[in-house]
Amino acid sequence: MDNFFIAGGVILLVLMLLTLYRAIIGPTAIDRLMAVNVIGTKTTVLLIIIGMLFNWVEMFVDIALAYALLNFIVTIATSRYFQHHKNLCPIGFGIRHRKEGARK
Amino acid sequence: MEMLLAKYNYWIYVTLMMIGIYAMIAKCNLMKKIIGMSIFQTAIIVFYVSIGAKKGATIPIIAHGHGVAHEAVRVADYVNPLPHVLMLTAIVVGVGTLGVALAIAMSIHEKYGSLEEDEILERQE
Amino acid sequence: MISPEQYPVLIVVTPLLSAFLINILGNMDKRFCYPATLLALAGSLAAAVGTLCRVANEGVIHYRVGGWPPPFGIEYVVDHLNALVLVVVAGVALVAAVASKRSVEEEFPHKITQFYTLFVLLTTGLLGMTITGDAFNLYVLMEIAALTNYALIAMGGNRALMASFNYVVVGTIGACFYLLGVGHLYIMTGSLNMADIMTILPSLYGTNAILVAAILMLLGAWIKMAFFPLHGWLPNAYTYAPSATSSLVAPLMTKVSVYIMIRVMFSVLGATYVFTVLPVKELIVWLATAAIVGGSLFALSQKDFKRMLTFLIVAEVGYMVGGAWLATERGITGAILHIVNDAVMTLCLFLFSAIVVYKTKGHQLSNLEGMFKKMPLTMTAFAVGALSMIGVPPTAGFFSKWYLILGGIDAGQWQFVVALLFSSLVNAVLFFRIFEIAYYEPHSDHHGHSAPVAIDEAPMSMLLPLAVVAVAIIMLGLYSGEIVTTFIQHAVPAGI
Amino acid sequence: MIWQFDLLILALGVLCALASISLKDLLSAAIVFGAYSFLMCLLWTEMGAVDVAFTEAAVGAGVSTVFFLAAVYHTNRAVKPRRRGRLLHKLVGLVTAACIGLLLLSATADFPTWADPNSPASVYLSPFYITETIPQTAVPNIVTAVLADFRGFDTMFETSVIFVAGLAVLAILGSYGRRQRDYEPSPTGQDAAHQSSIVQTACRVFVPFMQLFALYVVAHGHHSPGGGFQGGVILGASFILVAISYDLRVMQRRLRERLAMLFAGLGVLIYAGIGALCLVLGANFLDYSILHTILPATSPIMARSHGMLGVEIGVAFTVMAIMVIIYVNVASHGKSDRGL
Repeated sequence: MDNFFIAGGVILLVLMLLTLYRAIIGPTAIDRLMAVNVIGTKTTVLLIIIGMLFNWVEMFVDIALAYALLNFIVTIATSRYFQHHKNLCPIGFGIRHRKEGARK
Repeated sequence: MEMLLAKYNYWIYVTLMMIGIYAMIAKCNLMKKIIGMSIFQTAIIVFYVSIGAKKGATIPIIAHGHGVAHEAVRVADYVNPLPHVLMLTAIVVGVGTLGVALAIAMSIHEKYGSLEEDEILERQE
Repeated sequence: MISPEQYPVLIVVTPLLSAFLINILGNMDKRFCYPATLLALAGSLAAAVGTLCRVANEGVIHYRVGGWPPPFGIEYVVDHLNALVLVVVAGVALVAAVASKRSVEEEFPHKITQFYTLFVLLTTGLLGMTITGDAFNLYVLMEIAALTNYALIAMGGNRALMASFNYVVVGTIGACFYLLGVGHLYIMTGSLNMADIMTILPSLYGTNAILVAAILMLLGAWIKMAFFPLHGWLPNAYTYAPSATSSLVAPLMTKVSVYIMIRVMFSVLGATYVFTVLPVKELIVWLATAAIVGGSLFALSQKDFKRMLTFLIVAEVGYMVGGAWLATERGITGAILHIVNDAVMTLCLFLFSAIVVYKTKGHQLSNLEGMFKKMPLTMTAFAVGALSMIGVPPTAGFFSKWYLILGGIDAGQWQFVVALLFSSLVNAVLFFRIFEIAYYEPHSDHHGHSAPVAIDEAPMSMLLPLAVVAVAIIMLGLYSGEIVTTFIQHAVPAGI
Repeated sequence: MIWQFDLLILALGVLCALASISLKDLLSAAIVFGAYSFLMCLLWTEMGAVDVAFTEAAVGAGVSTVFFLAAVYHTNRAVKPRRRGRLLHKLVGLVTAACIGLLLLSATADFPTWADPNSPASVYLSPFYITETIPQTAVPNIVTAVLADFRGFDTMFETSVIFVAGLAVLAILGSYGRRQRDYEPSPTGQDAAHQSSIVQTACRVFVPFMQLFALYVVAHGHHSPGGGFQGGVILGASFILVAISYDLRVMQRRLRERLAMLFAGLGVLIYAGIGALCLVLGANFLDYSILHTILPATSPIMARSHGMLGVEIGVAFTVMAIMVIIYVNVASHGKSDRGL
């Protein structure tokens, strides 16, 4: 049974890597936000899986619950940010700097 | 594989620490310096928590309750709790420093209209 | 009532508890803050003096916080070294607090409550750093002192903000290096108690990890005390800090960091390790020499009075670090005596600069013109501090410098001796230039006859502390023999 | 410890750290830094440090990223591309980082292997804590026992650090103590009435559960991961959630800044006061066992357990209040009128 959970966890982590690609490269901040939110959800699941591997899941539920409760605060905060500053994707804001002249 | 794993954690903490130090020294933007500072602090936490890890041990909460028979506690069953305690303190200190650093950075921005170190120094003259 | 057994913890707990009370009271009425602060610091000083007397009579005192035995719980250790430093810290803080009233009301009338709460907490942090016998507890208190310090400096506004931000970054690096060093010791020995680590360490002297731990802890302390190549953050931070802040921070922060370095050298790593296993003794004395010369030269080139004093601090740090690393009995005695003397001397100079700022709204050298006529008493007190910085005999500064020079001769480190003499010479030039500006130059009158200047002394709450400090400098000088034989002699590790 | 997870999480963490310091957009950097903190939380859980992980979960997800966002909101979002003259800085940074890195790596050769049960750290002090916790304090969570009792003195100062941080933010940014400024309506008309009603309704339903959970975390810290600090952060985060989903003023009607500061001072006073009470009763500072003389029907061991609960409550008070104070000041740039 442990091997099953380990395999599941490893798969989730590899998927997290793919999500991280979007979080790092993602052209707009919304892409990054979505990606990080997905990472947060995966974290919640992984916490429970780790709990299963320690054979004592009730001690890990609290942490997972805290994530479930708090994870979206950042999302709402970022949405508030965009409500005030309506520029989702200013040009030239990637990890690479293209088109600097196009900025205001 | 075991050889690679034996010190893997320590190598990674050194890497994180180097990233943090580099950001604190080389980055011009004050926010980036603050992010570097946070990474630096987490690197230390990684180091300490790695000290506390113990093979084949479970989390440092002693099994108890109605279903569990009371027997002598075996030391090998529980990871070392002391580094965890120390690092709880370090996380708290980290949040405190973060708040103060952000507050100072915001005052600087209000005063000089910029977060770039060289621009601020230019405007101070 | 509370027995003398409990004095060690009262030194720290009195200001800690009062800080929160001050904050709550201050929110009701600001006028409570100042007397409550004085009361708290006086209580702490009383406990410190009580502890000092006990140490003089009974020797080293151990105190178990929470009642747990040492390697498991946190232990307070008061020996001959830190009993002395504790009294100095509490005393300097009290005097600085007395003098702060006017400048605080002038510079930030809206933030009196926050200022005094942070002030008392900073003192708590410094006292706690001094008294603790636990390596990790020291880190936590270091962070309390550092965070309050950042805030107190940033309250100066304008240029103080950037100085404070740099201090945050550098200070965090310093504290984290110290924490990492403790981590290295912990992973190798499994203990956090200083005395305990020292007993375990000899079997591990050869390992790289202990070497790295030593380097990291010393680096952390050096960053915090602004030792020469790492001093970049200090001049701006102390120059632009509000004057009430700088008269607390400048005398104490660097001195307590020097104390920590000495504590790490002799009570954690052990004198044998530091002086015989580590191959860096000579190098550090050279660095200290560079600090003294560099600090003096920079001080000479300043037009800003307060900034000049900050570079003098850099030079003085060089004195103490060099003295401690001379590895001779008289050198270490000189270094420890200089911690005490320098705290009081620096306090004198910064109290004077607070008066200058209060009276003339600036801290350029030109602000000092005609001071002797306007404030004869203030200038006399300042002159005592200045003479002590130069090292003129009856004052305290002479005696510690004397021990340092003798230590340098004992160790055969002639460059250090020359640097000390050079720095005294530079200090003489600096301070006599100030006397000249303050005495001879007429008050902006170019027609050869100066108008009669009315005596315009500093307010009593600033003048009185300054006078007390000036008297203290002379008393410390007169009684330095007693201080050395009663306390410092026992603090120097045996077998050097 | 589960090495497969360890390896992957650490690798991901390094990626996140690199990305968050190299992104040119500070908002994105802050978001990616949030992901970094998720990964760190996982890492610590996987190594068995559940309390540390819980703290990181509460802090990383609840407050620190929000602080970053609020600070970015009031300053610049863009990192200016460097025109000239940063090469020296980069070089110095690289050289310093490399020196420190090599120094630290050279020390790792002497370390015991990772997770070695016979390392000095595992055999010297920790067995005492593990075996003596139940007999001496009757608290199953060893971390709580060490935190609040064996090394309770550290924790008192840790709480003071938080208090200092809040006070420092107030002193640097705050208008606190001055007359509260008049409420300036937002130029874009974005205030409480213009918020999405979905978000508002969801939060209104949500916040009581969150606070209940926070209280549970504080109270149940003796038996499961959690305690005053984690619970306090979650409580603080619930107020921050109100402030974000409605408006700063709506939140301040529930918890005024003045009241929050009072709570913060009170929390540390509870902690230090319990310590001082032990002193007055004749034991050493923070020696809770003496409390059995005033608590009815307790033995010295249970008195320790109750004493710890008392200090945890104090910690929760302070942390909750200070998190709110830092958020209010950072999000409104010290004006306490409207937030993010």
